[in-house]
Amino acid sequence: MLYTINKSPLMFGNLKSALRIAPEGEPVLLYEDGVYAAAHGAATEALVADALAKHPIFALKADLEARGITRLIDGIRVVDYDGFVALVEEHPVVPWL
Amino acid sequence: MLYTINKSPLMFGNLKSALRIAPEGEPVLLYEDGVYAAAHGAATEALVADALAKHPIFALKADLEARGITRLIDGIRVVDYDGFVALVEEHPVVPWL
Amino acid sequence: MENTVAVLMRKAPYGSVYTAEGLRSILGIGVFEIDVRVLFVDDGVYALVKNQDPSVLDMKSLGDAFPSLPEFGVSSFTVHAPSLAERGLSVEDLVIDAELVDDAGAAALLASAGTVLPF
Amino acid sequence: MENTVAVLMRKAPYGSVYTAEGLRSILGIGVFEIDVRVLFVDDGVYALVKNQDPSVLDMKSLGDAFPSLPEFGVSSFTVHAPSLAERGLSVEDLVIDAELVDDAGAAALLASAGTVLPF
Amino acid sequence: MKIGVLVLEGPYQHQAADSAYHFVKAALARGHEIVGIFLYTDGVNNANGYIKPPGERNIAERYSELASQGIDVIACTACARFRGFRRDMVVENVRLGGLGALADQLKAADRFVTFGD
Amino acid sequence: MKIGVLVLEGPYQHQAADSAYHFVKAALARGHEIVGIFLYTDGVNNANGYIKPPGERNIAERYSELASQGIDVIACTACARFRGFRRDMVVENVRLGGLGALADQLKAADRFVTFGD
Repeated sequence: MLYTINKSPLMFGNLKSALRIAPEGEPVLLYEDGVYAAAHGAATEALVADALAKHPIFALKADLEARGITRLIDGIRVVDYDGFVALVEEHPVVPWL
Repeated sequence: MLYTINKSPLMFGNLKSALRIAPEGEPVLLYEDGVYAAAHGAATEALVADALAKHPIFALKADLEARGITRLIDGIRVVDYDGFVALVEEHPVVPWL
Repeated sequence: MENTVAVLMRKAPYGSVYTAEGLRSILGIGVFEIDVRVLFVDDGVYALVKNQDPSVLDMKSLGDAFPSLPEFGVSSFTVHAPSLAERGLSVEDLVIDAELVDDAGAAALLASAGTVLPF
Repeated sequence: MENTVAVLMRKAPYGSVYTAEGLRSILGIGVFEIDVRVLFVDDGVYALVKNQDPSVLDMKSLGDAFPSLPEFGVSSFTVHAPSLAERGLSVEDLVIDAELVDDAGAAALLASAGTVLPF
Repeated sequence: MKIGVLVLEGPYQHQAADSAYHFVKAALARGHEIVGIFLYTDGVNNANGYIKPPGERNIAERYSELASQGIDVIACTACARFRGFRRDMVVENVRLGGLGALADQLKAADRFVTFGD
Repeated sequence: MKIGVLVLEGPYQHQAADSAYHFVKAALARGHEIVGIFLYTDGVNNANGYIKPPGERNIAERYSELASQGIDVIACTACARFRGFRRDMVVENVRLGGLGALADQLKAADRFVTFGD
């Protein structure tokens, strides 16, 4: 299953909650305000770095660019909308709204 | 200033963020989903108990009743809408949406 | 397609419409030959708390509605136990008999349904 | 009445309309003899980050708009320093020169304005 | 006291419009003057006269009722355009207005309260 | 693949309607079939044909454009009634429908994606 997160990790518990439930190996997609979790240097970086040891984590390019997020945590994979669709082809979606 | 909180404390950082900034002695009003912070036994009880040492904390009766919250943390003061207005008479409002 | 849908309830009732619409969608799609399994996680467990009374807000009690769902063919209710515990709640506080699951159990339910409708 | 209003920006841009409407309200009320002071707290500081480019989403850059506000008579920009630090950001990352405040400074700004408009 | 109220969310999706209504009723009962209710962003949709909720509270009627008591209830013109909310849809007693009206309410109010998400 | 899409938020207030639109465009470009777009709760407002955003993207036109390409775009009838969204306001090519239509889309889809808040 592809767990999708669209909320900022510093003000919302969505990312933490999804990571608790998503089994090891399942991919996570950050989009909309969720892409702030991909930013290097934020207080949630350790949470995301730990998660990267267990999950492939993707961040949506359009949302990163919109928000001026240029320095990403190592290991985050950037995908465009075409890549978002490719992930959906491979996995049913669990929107963690 | 009356700091008003309308978000559940377990999934949103609003309460924690407001408590960081609200100076000692300033009142806090929990309403809408914010009233879950007044519930006894939740994981955020310690945060609220600490805050009660510094702030008068009020919870809106209509919202408590709607949600079936019957056991409150000691020290929480229940107000109805009339009491909400009375608080606004005494303090300008900082809505921490 | 197996026509199984997991309705994932993660939000608190009354503050927003999602719990009410999740409930309405459970009824609405359940009558159309879809096997609906309802999973309560995070603030979603608050939907099941006893003694909800939003009459003073001129709203209808959502807690009253869940026990009647089996009459409409929906009887799979699962609660994420850690979410319940974090809120100081136990199964005795809930309006229905729900199955408790841990993190892995919640994930397994979502995966077995294949289609997830989040509210 | 002193006609001073603190616009409190606490939400991230683009995911929702609040930052954009906060900005529009700053301009909209600022021209009507209101002394507008803008305070950025929590995810609100993201509104000021450099290099925002939402053109691929067919939206306008909010970051580009803030530096032009002084032309419209609004020049009081204050950033809650702990919010900035938690996001790994410093004043060099921002599109405007903002005054930094701590928790007490943020509270004092809100109290001195007396009227708070939250976005 | 003179109290101004801002509503940032639309009907039924969030509790904001309900909370603002109950707050205003209580404020009136305590003898306060409501200098205005400004419906902003999705809040404009609370003034949609075509709202017909089967068996539930009618939020547009409630704002119309407040306006009929002399409260200036104003829905943001620009927000309305973004949301397809036309002048002919506005519920009785409510009017459209710009941010100048919000500025006037802010200046007139001793207290200003915002309801949103 | 057959993909179904659900939208839970209205235009401009949240990014959901934009994200869903860009996702659907990308899915079509990859050769997928969109079995339907269901506009639910505030999502119905994305199909309001009176939306006239000065100088900005027109979200209703975008959904109308997707519908004109043969995608079944359906706005929830009951939600529309709660929001004052009348049949005569529905943008071209979009229609109102009940939860049975959502059930059909859920059954027809190999993948189902929800965009909301």
